[in-house]
Amino acid sequence: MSNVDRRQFLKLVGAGGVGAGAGFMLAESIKHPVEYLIPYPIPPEEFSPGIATWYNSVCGMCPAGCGISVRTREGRAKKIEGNPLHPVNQGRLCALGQAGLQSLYNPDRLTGPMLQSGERGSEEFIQTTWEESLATVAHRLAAARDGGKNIYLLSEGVRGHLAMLLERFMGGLGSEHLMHYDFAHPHALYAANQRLFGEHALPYYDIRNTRYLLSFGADYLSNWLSPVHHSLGFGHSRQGTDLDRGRFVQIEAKMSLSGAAADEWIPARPGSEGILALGLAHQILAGGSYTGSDFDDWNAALENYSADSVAERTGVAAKTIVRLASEFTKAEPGLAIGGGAVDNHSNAVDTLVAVNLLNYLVGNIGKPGGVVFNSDPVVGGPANNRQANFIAMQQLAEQARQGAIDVLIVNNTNPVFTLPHASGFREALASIPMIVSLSSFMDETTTMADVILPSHSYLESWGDDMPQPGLGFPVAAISQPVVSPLYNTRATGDIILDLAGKLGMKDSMPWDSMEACLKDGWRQIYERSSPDASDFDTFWRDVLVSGVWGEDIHRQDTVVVDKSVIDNIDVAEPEFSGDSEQYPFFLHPYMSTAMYDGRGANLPWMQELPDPMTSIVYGSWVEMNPATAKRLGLLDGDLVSIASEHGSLEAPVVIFPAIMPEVIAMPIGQGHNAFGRYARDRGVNPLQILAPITATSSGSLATHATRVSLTATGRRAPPVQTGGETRQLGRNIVQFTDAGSTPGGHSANLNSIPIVVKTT
Amino acid sequence: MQTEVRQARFADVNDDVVRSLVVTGRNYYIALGIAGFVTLTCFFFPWFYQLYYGIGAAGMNSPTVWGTYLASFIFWIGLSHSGTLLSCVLHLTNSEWRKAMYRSAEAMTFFSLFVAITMVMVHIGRPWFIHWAAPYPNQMGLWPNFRSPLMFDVMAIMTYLTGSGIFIYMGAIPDFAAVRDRTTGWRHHLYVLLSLGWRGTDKEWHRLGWAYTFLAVLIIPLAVSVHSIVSWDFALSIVPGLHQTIFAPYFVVGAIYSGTAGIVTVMFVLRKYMNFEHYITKLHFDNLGKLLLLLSLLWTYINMLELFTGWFSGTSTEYEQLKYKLTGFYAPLYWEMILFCAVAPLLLISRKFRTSFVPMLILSIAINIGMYTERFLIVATTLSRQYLPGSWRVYVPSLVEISILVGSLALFVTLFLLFVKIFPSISIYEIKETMDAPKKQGDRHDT
Amino acid sequence: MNFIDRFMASWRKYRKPGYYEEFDYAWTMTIDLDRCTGCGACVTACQAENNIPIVGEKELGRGREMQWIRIERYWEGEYPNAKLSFIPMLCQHCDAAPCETVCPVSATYHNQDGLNTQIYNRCIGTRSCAVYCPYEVRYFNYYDHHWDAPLEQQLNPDVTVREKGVMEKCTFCVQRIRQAKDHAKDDGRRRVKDGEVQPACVQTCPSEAMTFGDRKDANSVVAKKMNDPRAYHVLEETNTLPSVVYLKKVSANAD
Amino acid sequence: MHRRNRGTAMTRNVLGLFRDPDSALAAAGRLKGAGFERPELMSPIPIHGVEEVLGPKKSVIKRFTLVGGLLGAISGFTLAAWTAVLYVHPTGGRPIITLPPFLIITYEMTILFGILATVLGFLISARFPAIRERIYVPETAVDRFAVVVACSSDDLLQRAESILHEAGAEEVRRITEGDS
Amino acid sequence: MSVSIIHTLRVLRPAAMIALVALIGLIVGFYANATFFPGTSPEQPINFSHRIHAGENQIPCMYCHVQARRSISAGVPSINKCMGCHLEVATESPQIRLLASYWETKEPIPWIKVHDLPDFVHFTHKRHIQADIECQTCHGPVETMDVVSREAPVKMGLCLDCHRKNEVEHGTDCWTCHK
Repeated sequence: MSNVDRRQFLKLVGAGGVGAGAGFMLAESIKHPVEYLIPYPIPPEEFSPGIATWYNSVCGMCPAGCGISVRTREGRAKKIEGNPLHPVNQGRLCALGQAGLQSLYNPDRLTGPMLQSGERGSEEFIQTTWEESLATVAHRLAAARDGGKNIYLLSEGVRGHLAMLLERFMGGLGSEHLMHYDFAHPHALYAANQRLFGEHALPYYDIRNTRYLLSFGADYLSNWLSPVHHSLGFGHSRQGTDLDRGRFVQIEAKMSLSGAAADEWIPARPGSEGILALGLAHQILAGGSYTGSDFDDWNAALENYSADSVAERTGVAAKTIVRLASEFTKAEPGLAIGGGAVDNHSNAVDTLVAVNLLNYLVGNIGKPGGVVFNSDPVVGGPANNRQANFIAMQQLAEQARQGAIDVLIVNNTNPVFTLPHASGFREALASIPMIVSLSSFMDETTTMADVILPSHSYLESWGDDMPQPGLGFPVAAISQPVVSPLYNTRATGDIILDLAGKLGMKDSMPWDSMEACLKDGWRQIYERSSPDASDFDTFWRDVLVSGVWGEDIHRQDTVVVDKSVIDNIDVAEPEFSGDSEQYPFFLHPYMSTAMYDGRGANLPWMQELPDPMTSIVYGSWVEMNPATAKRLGLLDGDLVSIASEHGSLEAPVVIFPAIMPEVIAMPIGQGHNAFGRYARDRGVNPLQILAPITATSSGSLATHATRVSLTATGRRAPPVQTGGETRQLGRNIVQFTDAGSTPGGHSANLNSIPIVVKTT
Repeated sequence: MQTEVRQARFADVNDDVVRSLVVTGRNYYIALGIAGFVTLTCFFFPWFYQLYYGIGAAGMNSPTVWGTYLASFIFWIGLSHSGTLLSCVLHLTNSEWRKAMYRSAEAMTFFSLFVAITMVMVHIGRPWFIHWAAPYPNQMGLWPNFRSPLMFDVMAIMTYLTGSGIFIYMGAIPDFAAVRDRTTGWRHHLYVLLSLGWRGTDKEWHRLGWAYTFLAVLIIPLAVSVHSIVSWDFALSIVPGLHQTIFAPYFVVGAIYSGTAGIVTVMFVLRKYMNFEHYITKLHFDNLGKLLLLLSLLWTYINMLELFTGWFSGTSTEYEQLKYKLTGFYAPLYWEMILFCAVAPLLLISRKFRTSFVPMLILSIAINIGMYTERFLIVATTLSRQYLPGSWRVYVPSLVEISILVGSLALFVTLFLLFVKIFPSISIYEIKETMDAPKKQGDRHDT
Repeated sequence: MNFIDRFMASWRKYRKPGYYEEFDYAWTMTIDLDRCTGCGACVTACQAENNIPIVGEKELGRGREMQWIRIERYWEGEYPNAKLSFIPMLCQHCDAAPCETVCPVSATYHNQDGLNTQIYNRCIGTRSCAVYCPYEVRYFNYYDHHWDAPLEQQLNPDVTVREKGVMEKCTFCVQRIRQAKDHAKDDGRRRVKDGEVQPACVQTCPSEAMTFGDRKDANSVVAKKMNDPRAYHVLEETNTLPSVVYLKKVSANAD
Repeated sequence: MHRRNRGTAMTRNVLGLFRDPDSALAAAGRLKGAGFERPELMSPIPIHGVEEVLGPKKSVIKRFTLVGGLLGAISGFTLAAWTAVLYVHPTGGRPIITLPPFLIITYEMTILFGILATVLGFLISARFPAIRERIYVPETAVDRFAVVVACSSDDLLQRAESILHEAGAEEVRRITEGDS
Repeated sequence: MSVSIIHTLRVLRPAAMIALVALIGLIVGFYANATFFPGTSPEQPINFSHRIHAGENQIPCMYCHVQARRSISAGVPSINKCMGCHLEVATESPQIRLLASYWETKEPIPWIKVHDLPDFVHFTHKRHIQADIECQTCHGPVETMDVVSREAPVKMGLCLDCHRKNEVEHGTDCWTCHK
């Protein structure tokens, strides 16, 4: 080292420098990024960092009205769980309800009021302020009201005080045209109940306590009425009691989720379910278990529904009919429900009457495990009177075309997506001078709006709800904001109140916020019920904590069916569009758990939730019977075009073992051409090609009344599937047993697990 | 056979070897350039892309989480298997024909081991934490899990790398000394260091002989254990098609098989392009051919065993596995493998075939293609058909994977090309041993 | 001598097989297939609770799903007698887990609660555990996932976001177990009460098909359910001693 | 080595170059017979039969190998078992100290240490690497065979030279250790 | 002709030295970055001095970091906590003026995290406070610092040693601290 000359020295220095630089950069590259600690200037009480806060509220993802409790950390919603105190879902929640978080934190939410700048449908909007937009709308409304022009309000099916607000608002505008529109609203069921029981309301179907459920097409576990509550009932009836296991029978053309869960799945010719029901009724009468005074009338009315004739009209074997009837009669108690496909044929009302008749004949009306009628909701009045059926929507479209509508206010409902093209609804909207949309997302209907007043997500806004169908006793739930608003949006109620204020309706709507309105309204509940709370404020605080209120009142009434109904009880042959030669297949569009009526499509979790029956994620498909596929020479993943008289679509084939050969099924919900990055331009929407056929005497759209033709395109587009082989190949992965559960007996399968009870 | 070699004189051997080191033609540089370039573009570039993007750059999916990377790993480990192993066996049975070829065979071992280790780096998800798989004291107080077959691998391969590296070096010390005296500049300094001051005294020869023999004795069981352990990475799982007792011998035989084929290829190249015609002769190809034939028969036998047990077990898992292998998505590859590794080698029965160079070259390459396919199938067919049919899924390698496979070949070639310019690629003194030592009386070579 | 004794003692201790008998909890899940409706609520609940990334259509098409609990579906018979049965498949937390032995860096092992752990920050991504797992319930992060803003505001702070190159799987919602223990400690209890802790999937299951608890407590719900004659293990033949117990589906065949 | 032990100021050596191993070996034998201390042979290839002429050599290498192997076995098992106990990670319901896998580790370590020890033994017993200069003639790396014998006095030098000449050395040199 | 390796070693010495120096440089550079650069003792928006508060005025840690006792995170005091005192105390010092300005605008103060654990670590202050662990054990002698810097090496080794020493129940189970 002694003799280091100059060049050598420089080299050394250079080497050292380079080394040091490299080391420095290395350390730099693996360095942890700077993080900040940002405290609230003034923390809200009950807030403390690192500790979760739970808020009880009401789920807004579907009309079932489950209670939720939302976990928040550092002021952000982290997880939605069922509210254990809420009688509808008792702490449980479905996938869609879980995904509510993603409708709150959705990247495609509308962030502020906007004005249409391009022409209709071109999604060209300019941001504006609330003052300006509200002023515009209010001015327009005032003009219309004073000019005696028509103002329409088309809202999603809202209940409770929001419904009341809408009523008063439209009342204040002197308009009769308040319509609630839900695609999934069971109009026919209401009509049927009206006809048979004189009740234009949904009864409570007590699946929990039934021992034998006869479901005519109702997918009660997936999306019919109140799926979570039904699932609870299902589980309990199956294994929850010491009684022998409840038995479930599903009658439908395409196996639904409920069909898979059922013990027995019986395919019946589409639209013939009612006839089957009457056949069963005939058998029940023949069985002689029914001892009502009107026995003879019934006998007379049903004489030509012998098992054989019914068998030949429905395609269900006669002995099966006899067996079902006897099982149903013997069951203690049995319950028959109808919905889904059955609710959507031209003869839906007849069918559902027939189905309800079964309940009537086995005498389970008003009994546990049967059909229990609800008392009127405590607040807001029965909103379902306002539910607009397909005919009403068509009238709206017609009015619009004639220029009879001056202003249309749309509240968070999407008829443009859920109505068939044949209804001409979208085009009709074009001729409405002024469309105002209250929505959180840029859905198809909102793209048609002139003014967008973006509404809060349900997790940001105040509200209340009386679940429909009720549970046989009055229930009311409060929904409260769980996070502070993300964007410059407002709660629907507040927007209405603001407009009301600007239009001088203070006398009918004195409140300056939804919260105030709720407090006022709940005062009634406080007074009518006798809660242990000393004063209203404590009561209110308790309600906010528990999120739900209920009282133990049950209706005790017996139903007597009117003679006229008995005499002309019958099920008309279902009506279908398209002749059977040109359009050989029945189109069976069905709602899936994840997408519901399409509102799930913009939630990534729902897009990635594999469809339980096919394990398909993202996109649409056509399910068909293996035999059909074989006959048409189609394979899984072949792209076919489905054509009806009213349009055509393209979707890949999925071979599905449990569907009738003459039926093809398509899921509803995909095929949006707006509605955010996750939903847009993905899959197809079978509703578009439906024929505008309505169910007689309910006026609802008969979604299952369209015949279609299939033609192979020769292209392939296999859908993305998470599942592989669908057969067990004798590997006993899912194991079966005939024996029911007998508590006390010891399992032979598990001796390999050591169970050591620790005494500490 | 030996006659042509006997004509050469001791001095010529030194001349030839030194020439092979110092005299470098344009072709060499071209070859090196190409190999290096391919290594960069097809190996390092895709690898860095994968490091940045994640293993997702490869085609693996949820049940088939292992892919071509692991297949390549086994392949290279396998290739490494006849070099040193064969050389050890032949050394102990001191068979003369080994001597001309064992140096490059061992080099093959060393480099393919090296490439195999890089394949591990490519394979794992977070290579920047690979050191956690090495036993060293750390502040976390955490040590690797020695119950894991992968840790057997780490230990075995490290031992094997050390062992074969030392073995090839020990054998080369006298040659370093020989070239040391004939070279200048950095080469000279390098060889001075490498030869440790070898003088060729009787004592040194004696010690070297002992040490060399001991190493050979130690390395044979090591080599066998290494590939058994690699096979246990699979066999110790309970995946149908992998969970098999036959796997260890299967892998060892397969390894030696592919390795021997590899040697044939390398021999051909050396002979042709390094002008070692005198030293690498028909004799070597003949013997290697016989060996190949034997191994191919063994290999076929074990394959049939595998099929038989699969079929005989009668369990759904094993049976589906077998059906999939023979008729499923990868079936063409399977039959290609059978053709290359079981059928084609039967040609070796004819001595004429064994002793003709180009056919042997083609066959050896075919065999190695087949053996790679085998390794790929071991991973792909089994993992994509496991216990739960609901999670069956097919795996197709991605572009990145294929390019890295090609790149790893190029990497190997590059390393080998560098080797032949630094290491005497045939053993000078052992070649001399195969010649007649000069006699006391009689014809003297005139200098 | 003393040293010898101590050595022998520890030798015996560490040579004792079946370590799980000494754990203070043995968390167990029972899934009643007769109740399961395949609705998928558990899948989404898990995704919400455990920061499971949104994979996207392209990557799902390449078979890189991440959901820790998936619902497998198996058909029996042909039309018109076709029947479909669902079986939720999640990490079985086996007591003799093949995945544990193979991990070279002990990133997955069996902890005192009888849980099959997965320590993300220790994982080096050899993916061997996924190969060794017969239930296919280990999922690999093939790349860094990201959430479109503001979706990331939903991420659960009690669960880390996994980086590319690490394996992940169901943890029986260990963060909830941790919390329950914490509460127990605050209340001065030695042990967690039965039913005090529920993983997201169990909590949300609409048909109450799943139950969760400690099978060492003989009075717990799971212990009772395990004594049900319908109880069985999936892939019993592999002898992995799972902690997830399935209850056989009752096939009430039409007479 | 004994030559150095003698510790005389300057040892001188005589070196004879032969064309063939046999005569070189014979020459060495004669020198030994003439009472010279053990001559040293240098050759391009190992010469067979050196032991017969110059007396047997015993090698210490095998002891190194043995000791190394044993050491490896012990340390291998200790490494596996000890680290397993240091931070207990129960896996797969197996004991913490699991014999079958640990024996594999032991096996590998045995071989590794065996190899390293063998190399060590080689280096020590053959006195590598050469720090000092040593007598060396490059021809012996090609095709010549050399016999080197150390002589303490001049007459011994002459005798050695004569013996070598008689033995048919084609060249005889005097070399003083230290230069080359 | 020489066989000794000494000569060659002598030739190679300079190169070796260069390599050596470069290596040393590498290490030095690495630690230089980690030691002399912000991240371990960053510049805070308000240079609040723990020495004055905790040291001279003897304010207990829990007075400001209330959460530590009952939450996983110790939390930083909100401004109104600071203002609680500083409406009276030392209102004229420039730093307090700065604080006040935040207070008037109701702006949150962007403190920079000094003791920042990686995302995959689950550390709860609550447990450690209840176990009477001194804050200084992990945070170093904060009460002597004007600018808080990361003194103790908060790494896994530190946690493990303590957990082993105090025989914490399941103290060495990975899932006790990793999430």
